Amino acid sequence: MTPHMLTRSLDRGATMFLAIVAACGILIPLSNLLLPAGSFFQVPTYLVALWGKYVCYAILALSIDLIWGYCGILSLGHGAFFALGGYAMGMYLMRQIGTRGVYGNPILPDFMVFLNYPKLPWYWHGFDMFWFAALMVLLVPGLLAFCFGWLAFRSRVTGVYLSIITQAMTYALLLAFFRNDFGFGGNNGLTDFKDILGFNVQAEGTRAALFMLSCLGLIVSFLICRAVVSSKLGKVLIAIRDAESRSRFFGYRVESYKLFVFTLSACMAGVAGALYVPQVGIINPSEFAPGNSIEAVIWVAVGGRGTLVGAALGAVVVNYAKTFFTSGVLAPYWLFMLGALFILVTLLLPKGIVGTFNAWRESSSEKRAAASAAAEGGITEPNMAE
Amino acid sequence: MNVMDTRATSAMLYLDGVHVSFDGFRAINNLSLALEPGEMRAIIGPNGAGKTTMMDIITGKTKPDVGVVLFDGVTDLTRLDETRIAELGIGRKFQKPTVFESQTVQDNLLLALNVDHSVRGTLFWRGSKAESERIDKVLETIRLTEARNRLAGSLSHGQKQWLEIGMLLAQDPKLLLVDEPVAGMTDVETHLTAELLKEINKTHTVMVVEHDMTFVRELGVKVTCLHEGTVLAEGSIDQVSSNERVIEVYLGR
Amino acid sequence: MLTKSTHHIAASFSRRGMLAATAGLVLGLASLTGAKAADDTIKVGVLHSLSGTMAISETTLKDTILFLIDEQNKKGGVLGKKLEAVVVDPASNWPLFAEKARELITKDKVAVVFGCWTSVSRKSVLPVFKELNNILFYPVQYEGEESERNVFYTGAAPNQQAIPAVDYLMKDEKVKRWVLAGTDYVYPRTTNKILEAYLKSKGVAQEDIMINYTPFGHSDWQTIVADIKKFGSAGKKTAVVSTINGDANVPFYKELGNQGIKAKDIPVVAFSVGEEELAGIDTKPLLGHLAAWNYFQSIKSPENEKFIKAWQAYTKNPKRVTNDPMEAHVIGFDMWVKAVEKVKSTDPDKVIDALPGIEAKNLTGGVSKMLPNHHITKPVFIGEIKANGQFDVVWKTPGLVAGDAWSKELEGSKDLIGDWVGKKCGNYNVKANKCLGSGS
Amino acid sequence: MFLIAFAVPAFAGPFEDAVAKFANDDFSDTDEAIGAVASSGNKLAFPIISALQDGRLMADPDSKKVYVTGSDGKSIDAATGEPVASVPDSASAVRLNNRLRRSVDAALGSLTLQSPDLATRLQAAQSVFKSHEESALEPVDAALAKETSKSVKVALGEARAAILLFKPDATEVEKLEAVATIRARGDQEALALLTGMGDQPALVAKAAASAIGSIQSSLAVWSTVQNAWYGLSLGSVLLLAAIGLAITFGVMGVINMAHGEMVMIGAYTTFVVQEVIRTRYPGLFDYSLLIAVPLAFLVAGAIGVVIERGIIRFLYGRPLETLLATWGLSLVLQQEVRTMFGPTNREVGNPSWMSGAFELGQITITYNRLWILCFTLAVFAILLAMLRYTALGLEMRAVTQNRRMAASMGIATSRVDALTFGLGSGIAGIAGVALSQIDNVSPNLGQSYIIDSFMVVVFGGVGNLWGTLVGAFTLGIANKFLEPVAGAVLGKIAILVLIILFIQKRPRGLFALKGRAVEA
Repeated sequence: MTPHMLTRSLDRGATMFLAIVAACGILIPLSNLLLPAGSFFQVPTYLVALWGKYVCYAILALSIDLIWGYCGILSLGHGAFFALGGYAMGMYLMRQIGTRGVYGNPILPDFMVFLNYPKLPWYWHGFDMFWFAALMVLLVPGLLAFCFGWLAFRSRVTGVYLSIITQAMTYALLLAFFRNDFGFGGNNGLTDFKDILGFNVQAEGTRAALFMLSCLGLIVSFLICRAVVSSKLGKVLIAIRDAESRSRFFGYRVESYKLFVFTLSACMAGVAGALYVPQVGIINPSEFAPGNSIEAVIWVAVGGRGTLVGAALGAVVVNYAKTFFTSGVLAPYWLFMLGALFILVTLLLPKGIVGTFNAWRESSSEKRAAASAAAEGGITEPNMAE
Repeated sequence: MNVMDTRATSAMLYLDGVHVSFDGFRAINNLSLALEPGEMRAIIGPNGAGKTTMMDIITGKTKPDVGVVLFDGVTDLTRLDETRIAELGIGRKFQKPTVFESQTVQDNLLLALNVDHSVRGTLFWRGSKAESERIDKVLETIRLTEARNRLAGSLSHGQKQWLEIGMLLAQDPKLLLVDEPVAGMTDVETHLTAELLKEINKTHTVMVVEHDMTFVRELGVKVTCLHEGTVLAEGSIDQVSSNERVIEVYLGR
Repeated sequence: MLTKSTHHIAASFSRRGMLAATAGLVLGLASLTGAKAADDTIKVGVLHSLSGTMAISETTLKDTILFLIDEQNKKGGVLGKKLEAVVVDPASNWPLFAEKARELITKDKVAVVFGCWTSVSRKSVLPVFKELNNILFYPVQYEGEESERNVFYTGAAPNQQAIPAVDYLMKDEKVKRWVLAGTDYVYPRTTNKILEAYLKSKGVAQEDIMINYTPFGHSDWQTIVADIKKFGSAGKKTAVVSTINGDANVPFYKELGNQGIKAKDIPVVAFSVGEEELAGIDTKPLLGHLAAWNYFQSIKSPENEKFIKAWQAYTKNPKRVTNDPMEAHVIGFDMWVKAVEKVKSTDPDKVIDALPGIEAKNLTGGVSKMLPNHHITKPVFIGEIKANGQFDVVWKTPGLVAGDAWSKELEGSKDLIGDWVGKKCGNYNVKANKCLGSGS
Repeated sequence: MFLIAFAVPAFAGPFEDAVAKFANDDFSDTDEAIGAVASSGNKLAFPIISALQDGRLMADPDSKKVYVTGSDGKSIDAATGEPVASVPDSASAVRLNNRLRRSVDAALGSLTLQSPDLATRLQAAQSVFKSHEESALEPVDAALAKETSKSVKVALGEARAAILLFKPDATEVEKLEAVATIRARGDQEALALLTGMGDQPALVAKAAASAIGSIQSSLAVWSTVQNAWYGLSLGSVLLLAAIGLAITFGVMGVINMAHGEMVMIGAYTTFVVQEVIRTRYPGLFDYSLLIAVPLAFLVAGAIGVVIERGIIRFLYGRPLETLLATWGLSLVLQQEVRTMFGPTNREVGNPSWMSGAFELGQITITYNRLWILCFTLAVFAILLAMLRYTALGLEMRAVTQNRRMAASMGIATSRVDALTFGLGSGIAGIAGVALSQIDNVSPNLGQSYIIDSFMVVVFGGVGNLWGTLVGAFTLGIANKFLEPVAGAVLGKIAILVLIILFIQKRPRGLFALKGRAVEA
């Protein structure tokens, strides 16, 4: 098997993936808006919202795969970055409600009125401006990840220890956001949004637009991840994943690499959260629950750790299964299925769906591989020659 | 900051009175030795003599409790971490061959090249003619040109040893620390490895840790025998192997 | 960076394949919508968690609705059609609640939804019900401060539970000093705010009120119980008003019992502890502690005895207990059926308009009425915990209490009323004579 | 017979009228009745009131007749004392509420001050102290005169003092003595009494104030002791939950996310055991836990072995995959229990020797916490001993230190793995038995402990049982000293943040192994 084949096959997958995402991003909203309701090809609004949610999860999965699949950092607290991004967006949406809240208070969100806050807490200022909120969506998760990573990686906290303290981080945030004194609406979180950039969040058009945006977000973050992993930095990341101290002895500052990719992935998670909130219409502390983060990791495992397409695919597959199993006669048993899925995948498909698929097609095309290998020469740098 | 004002010694590597102990157990005990620039030194000694720990100290993986470790006569290595030391030009080959198994042979070498190792540098890296030539040359030297596109993990044990040495060449350090390069090699491979090391020694200072006496003999260089973390004997292979204590603790009768 | 390979690929594999793939995907999506509402049945959505942390409370309510539908169908259904339950599991996951609500309404085309327990789940589905204009019956006592056109609140508002309980303690137990202990979420927060204001209006001094919040599922109560003990030893009669949430109650009461806090020294009156919760505790040490509800299983009334018998038969479990939120569902379900039969249609708009004014027998021998603010009238009972895990009613309101959507005690809401009949507004400010926000 | 009893007209006297009031089923009437009956001096007073206390006083609303049903099932007419054949069906037990229970206690107190049984006398004195009603003064003095037992004398003295404090016409001297007596008692109830007494003559007020001061300061000291104790007991719970993990995770390196569910299974085993005992052999109830412990160990242990054989052994060397698989497993186990036992809490009773509390100085120590602490330490000691001295323990350490070497020395490594994991799970099961005594037994039980357990193990240092011990108690005590200051929620957050920061300083926990072995 040659890297050339490898990247080729990956690239075909990648392009195919991008094409499909793009197509969905266009076709689904169009069919939802243009086709008459009830016609067979018309995608009802609730499915648009639903798939919009999946797409956001896919972005989250990508961000996790970037650090886990390529750098071996298993974060069990990535839900925290997702949620923080979501809260930043949620705060913007809350400020947009203005006088339409039940108490008609122009400044204070409803929960502040009935917990009689005298005035808006300082950290809520600025969120009435979209650009500011958008900035925070990237900044807050990024900053937290940077500080956390700077501490953890510099003091060489690795493997299980890192996973556990990331879990501690998200758990601490969970408790903090539960507190009503914290000023983020406590357990109820932020909800009952009215409009975003002047468009009604519940209007079909807005939903369609949000869905398109999410797809765009997925495409962009996918391209970013591709760019990172297929650069030399990507090779270094894999080197760190496979033999950390070896790469140290070659003079690579492992901690800076980890810090870079960890922060990048946190920002991506934040974006995912920001796209997620207006579509599901609520953000609350349960998003910080360690369980959620673990589940997200499992999407990646199911789809195929170390394959970007796999990560995204896994997110969609698992969540679709969840949607499917949690209604109708199967409802009482869906946890069995979900649990079983996790066990079986780790046991039988350690490479995940896509990973296994790649392995299969590679082995099947071993011969052609060898042939082209002979033809190959020089440093193989996929996608580098432009 | 960690560069001394005057050059304390002419030696490329200079250890003096080094002590290390892991919860009570004294791994290194008042160890002193010096490597002159361009020299190749073979280190022998029974298991637990502290050979690998010594390398850990030189490469900054382990910090000594007390003692001086000078590189190039000026730099105090005990204050630096692995990365910095590697950047200074000390390369290390592990006891158990450690290569990046899931990447191709040439990518392994690519990663080893001593070019810009910063995050930005690697992120915006572009391949260059010079680099690919260096890699081709190393591939020649370690006889892996054919296997350049194979995954390092799929190489044979001996090939991995060579690949790792090749990576050191690509890294092009001033000082090479080579830990048991011929462990598990066939006689032919062993012979070739010896040749390879001699070749390397023409341009680099080398420290080899090895059990295989025939190999050490073949290298034909100054030998240091460690025992219980301290130098037992030093000199030509013949002197050392005829030393009473050495025979007693290591070679056996 | 990808461009080269992209071109190369775009050339390499056929456009058709790609289109086919996506078309297939869209097709797959569309086919998801396949489920059509059968015309011979009326679908009723059941939106209660069957897994996760809330399953402990909500599963019973799911069974209740299934039981009620079963009974109704025995009577021939509604408008000559059989009722058909559509059960989904939002898995104690709040965003999933919204998703499932959407699914029930758009995909399964349900006529009404009975569901939710926590306030956050209600808040999460609220926009969905408004957008898709359907009906939600919410059966749990809650913090109030809400009156939505599409939601009918059959549980107690604060003035139907908290305030009468405090009145009882003041009058009968001569309580002078108060501990307001709750789990840190919106229901306890709001309730305690209301109570604090109420107590002060009754001349209770600030230093005689201690407020304490704990996280969900708090299990180590040693310190807090000791604090309560200390607070209680200031020479004034002290009582604890507990808004502690379900799961944390068992360790709390166990600690109370073990540290020997007897009801006759420091009584605890709880708003979230019913027969279901007590089923998990050895109640002997708790004898005499109180709970305030609108229904107790132990209440002697023909309706109640009939209901309990039928329920235990349905669940094939002679020990199966009943509780207040179940009664709320019983009332709500009955009211919905009556409203539907009144307007001869399940069209949400018609039913929503028909519901206010509808009366339904509650299980405690009274007749509850749906009010214009979408809350109902209920009696309030104070029950003492008995050794057998049941309650002994020691006090009840003379008549039925009308549920206030908006608390008179809170600064923000004292001038607000909900009136969906006259004003067509959920948060009408009587001072300013206008409907606030987007409430209408 | 009944007819006769009915025929005889109860001639109306104050006592009879009072008794009749019981039949009104009105709390305030009942209250008056209690007062009147207690002060009547009638020999029936005690039987009536004690009957009222334990719900044996039956009243017939129609005939307004009241009956005392003896514990032997025989009944008498409360007004006359005439035995009656049977109590009419229309009669029902006279109901009480908390206010009435207090009056009953007060009444019984003054009635039983001279009872032959010492414990009863002591209790009587206590309840008089609580109620300190003036009417009880003479009985107390009378009792004091006769009393021989020292402890009861003290109690009576305190009761007397309490009464005097609130007796308007008591002399200043009496009151000063009283204050002194109460001050000597020095507990929270004493404090309550002193702070509760209304306006007093200057001297008394002054004495009271200083008494209050001294009591408060001594209580303040005690409260730190109390915190320390709470910390220990919380620590023991954490330790108990974490010990099993210290084996599976610490020694084997298996991240077992289903650990919490093992604890839960232990708790449910206890529930089942108690159910069987309740239905079959009620006499054994106090031994239920002793029976449950080994069973829980076996059940959870067996399940552990199955898990290891069925799933984990395929995942050695892939800790993160193990994490995911066991997480899935935990979901399945939770839902399984939910379907088997239902989603609601299950009642697990405290055996008599585990309920209640005793006073140590001025702190309350609850028996269940105390026992759990002892139990935890015992489990820890046994575990340590077996790892050190038994063959299995030796093999375990061998396998975990150098699997290949162990195998080549003829140790059946796979068997050892299974047993080790079984041991860890079994201990988790035992933990479940103990936790069922303080927490609720529900399918979610495990979830609430899993994160804390991991924190403890990581904080203490993986692979070191002593680390787990120290870690658990450190966290427990830290938590309990933070809680009064920061509140429960902030306290927990603070602890988590501290752990995160601590891991930066000591990336391998408190007691990390050093040397090449670890770093390689």
